[in-house]
Amino acid sequence: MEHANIPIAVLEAVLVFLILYKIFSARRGRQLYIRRIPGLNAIDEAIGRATEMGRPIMFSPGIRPLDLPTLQALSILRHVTKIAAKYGTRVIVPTCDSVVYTIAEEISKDAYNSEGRPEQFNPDDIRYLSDDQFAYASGCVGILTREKVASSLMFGAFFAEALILAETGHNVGAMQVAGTPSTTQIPFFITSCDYTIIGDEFYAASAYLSREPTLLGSLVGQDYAKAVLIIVVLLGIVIASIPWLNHHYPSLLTLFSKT
Amino acid sequence: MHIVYAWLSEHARQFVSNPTEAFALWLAVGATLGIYSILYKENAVYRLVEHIYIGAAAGYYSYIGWAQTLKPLWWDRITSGEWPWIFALIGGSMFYFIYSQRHVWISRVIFGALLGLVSGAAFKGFAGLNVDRIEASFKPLWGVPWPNIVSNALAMLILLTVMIYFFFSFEHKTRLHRAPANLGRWFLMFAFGAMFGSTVMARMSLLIGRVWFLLHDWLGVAH
Amino acid sequence: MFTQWLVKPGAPQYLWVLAVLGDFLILGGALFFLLRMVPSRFRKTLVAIVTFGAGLIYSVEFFVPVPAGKDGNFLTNFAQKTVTDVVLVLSTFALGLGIYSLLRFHGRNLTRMRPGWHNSLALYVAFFAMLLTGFWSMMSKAPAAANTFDVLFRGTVAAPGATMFSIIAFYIVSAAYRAFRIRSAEATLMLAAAFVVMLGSVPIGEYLTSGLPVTGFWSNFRMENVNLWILKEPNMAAWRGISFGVEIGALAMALRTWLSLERGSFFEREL
Amino acid sequence: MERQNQSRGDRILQAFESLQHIDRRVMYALLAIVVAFPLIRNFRQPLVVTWPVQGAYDTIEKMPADKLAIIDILWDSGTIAESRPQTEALIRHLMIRNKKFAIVAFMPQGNKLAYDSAKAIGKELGKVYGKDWIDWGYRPGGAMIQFMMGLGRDIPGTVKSDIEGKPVTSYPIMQGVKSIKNGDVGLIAEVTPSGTLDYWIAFVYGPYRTPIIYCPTAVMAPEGYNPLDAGQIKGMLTGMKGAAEYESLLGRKDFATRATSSLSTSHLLIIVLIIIGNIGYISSRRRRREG
Repeated sequence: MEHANIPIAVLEAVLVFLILYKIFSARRGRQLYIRRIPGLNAIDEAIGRATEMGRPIMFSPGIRPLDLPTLQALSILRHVTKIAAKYGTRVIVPTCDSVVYTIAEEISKDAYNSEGRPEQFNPDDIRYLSDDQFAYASGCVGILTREKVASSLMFGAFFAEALILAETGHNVGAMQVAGTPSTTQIPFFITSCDYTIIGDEFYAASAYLSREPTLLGSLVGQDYAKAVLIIVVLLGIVIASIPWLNHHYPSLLTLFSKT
Repeated sequence: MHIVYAWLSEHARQFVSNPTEAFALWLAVGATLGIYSILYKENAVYRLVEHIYIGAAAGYYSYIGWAQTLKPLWWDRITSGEWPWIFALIGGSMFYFIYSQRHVWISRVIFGALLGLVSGAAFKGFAGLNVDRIEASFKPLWGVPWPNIVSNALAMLILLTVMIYFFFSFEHKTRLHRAPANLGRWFLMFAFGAMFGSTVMARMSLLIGRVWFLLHDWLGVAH
Repeated sequence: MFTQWLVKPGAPQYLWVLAVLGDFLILGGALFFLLRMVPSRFRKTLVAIVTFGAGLIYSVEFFVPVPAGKDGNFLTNFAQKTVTDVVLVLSTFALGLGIYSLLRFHGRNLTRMRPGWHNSLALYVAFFAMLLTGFWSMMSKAPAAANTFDVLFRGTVAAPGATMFSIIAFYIVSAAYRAFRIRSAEATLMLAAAFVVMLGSVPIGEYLTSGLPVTGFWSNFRMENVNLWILKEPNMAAWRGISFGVEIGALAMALRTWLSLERGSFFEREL
Repeated sequence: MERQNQSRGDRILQAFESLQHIDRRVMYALLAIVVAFPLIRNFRQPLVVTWPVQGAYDTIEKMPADKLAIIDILWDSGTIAESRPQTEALIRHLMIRNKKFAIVAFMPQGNKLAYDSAKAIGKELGKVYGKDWIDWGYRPGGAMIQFMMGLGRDIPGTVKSDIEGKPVTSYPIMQGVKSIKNGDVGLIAEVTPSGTLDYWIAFVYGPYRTPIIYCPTAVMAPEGYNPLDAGQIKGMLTGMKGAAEYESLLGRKDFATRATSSLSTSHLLIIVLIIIGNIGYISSRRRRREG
């Protein structure tokens, strides 16, 4: 798909319209309901556990450079460091990308500043480990085992290294919460973590944690957008099931991919 | 005893005949065993190998960054007269304002540009990823042999219930609401189990490769 | 400017270095001066404009139709070649930030002789060894240079990397043993699927049902076919269901970022 | 008497219960053993040749001896355990049947590894480089599509020189080889861990109907079933297992056969451990209920 054709442009326009419409109506003050996402409530529990035990938290923002999943991970990081800073609990953030590292450092510094404890911010807690996937994993294993981490939070895009992080965390007895848009890694988080945030619950996290109207509105808009996709799929199934239709108009089934 | 002696003398012979290869072999063996030692417990050898690995990877990426990106894409262009590429250096230097207390916002400009590019590409990304998936979901429920109908109907049911599970903005209050979402969750778990099972083979293949390296290249017991 | 007027292609490298530095200082300095004049209340707007403008490049390129008989529209070449290269170059320049942080962290370990300082020393040695042999192998045509680089790469990057990757095999065993219990309906379903797929993907599983015919109705129940059906039908459908949601989440996130509507993370900070 | 029985049953349950807390190090050691053992000592395991592998074998059998096969190498040391045995099995088969082939690689490391493999097998079977086989060398991956399309129209003009830097037209094997369009290529085999099969289908199978054999790693295999169903590829070797089945067709027991035994044993280990864990879990639940 090099360029949009008309059906794709129309579909995306509808999705974009729904999301933006809901964002702006939420900003005007409409109350919105969001269902409970247990894994996200567990984040606070994980911070509390680390505080009680007086041991640090490890937060891994995934191994992608700065892109959408990483940005979302950094939003969650902000939430985590703010609470942790309040209780004086260390959050160690190993990163896999220079740019992500700098933003993580800024977020962390900010969180301590806004809690009025700038002196407690330790720049050594935000670490750039490596751009190499498995060098990063080996470094995280080192942190998990040596720093006696009480809670391990993994949010962002992960690949094969997901299980290395999660099993090591389990072996050192850390409480673990993970969330990722990388569907292939979810089974491994489920088997090794206490709570796993599945699929687009990951993108719902910042709305859920911050209760910011813009984000809540966006989340509701996403629901509408998903409903549109469901309708499209159902229509397609109907068309495919009518032999006469797809015999005479076969292009109906390849409307979107036609160039 | 005899076997160990023969093995040692074989390796000693290799060190004499081809020192570079022999050194490379022992370096790789050391790294392999050092990493595996974490399986028993965290220890000094693992720590050492971990640090060497991270250091070497950083050095390697720095070199590759110059040799494969900056030199061909940037330096060679400037030196062949495409002077506007100088602005790439200026843009790149803006990242470093992150270390300045007063001018940290300048780094925001370049972050903003990168984020803009990432988000602008999302429209294309969405289409590229989803068009085929949407059309692959158009599976007929009529006019095909019955096993296919069963299979297609199941696929449709799974797709719908899974998507319903991910609706956030309505309460799963009544049983009528809850049932599809719960069903969707069950299907999800089944799929996750299948994903887990199908990954095992790939990971085992990697392990076999490493074990073969130790047994064949180093110990010489497997042929 | 210098690079354009004073130094011509083919000039010695050191002249080029000087010219690039000079240009960098003059143009960069001028830009810095201009940016400093931006009053703080306009800074956010400026960042928003830059973000939006950058986002236009790829989105316009995608939506503007391609003229008949051409490979792309007016933006295609610029967006797919130039911009892609610029982003690559920019992020490589940013690599320095990470390397600096890594070396600073371990430098502090070293100078303060914190416990484990010798590991930090090893990291430094490995870093410079890899970096310098890399450049050596680039500059020199001697086979020794390429050999040294190759040996170091295999021993200190490739071997630990492959080993770290393969360690997942061990973790997959312990994770499966611990998690796949018939605790609940959900856990049991997960177990059952994993069980069948694992059995169906190895020769022993295939052997179990090798008595069934290769074609016809009963062939569907051969282990490898059951396995394939699970992966292709129910698994694929569930996977699509998740990915539609994820992709819409990403689209919404992109939209908020592009239009500077995003909240949280580092977007709310005063500039 | 009854009480004694009860306590005995209790003790058994207790023993079973401990099965749900096996130390992970024990499991790791078991895995290392079950993986290493078949590699050292070959043991027989039932191996069923699946139809995609049989299809690949038959395609090579049927290839006319005057045509050239192309083996496309897209792997490097990262997937050597899966990709090399596949490559070697194909090379061996082609050499045994006196069929000519050319290696072309889009990965520098893979190029050297495949070249070494072919040289070793060729030495064993008495095959001559340049007469029975040739290595066209490494091409950057970015130029892959152009290269494929070039092969379609003009092979010597596209390939130009081989791995040793000599013009390909100077070798006897290349005499009379003009282009895929001309029908000089009887087979294309792609060995790869990545999803590049579509290019061959789009640019070579589509216009010229040259048979394709696909050799993916185990993870990538599901991608191959659609084109296999559609007849766009004639056969498929899935990871190590596919290579092992191929070896059995060739009547050999090389690395892949042993490695596949390791695959079986490691999968069985996981299955057994899951069962044991559940036995422990069930007995603890029973004991709790009885208690």
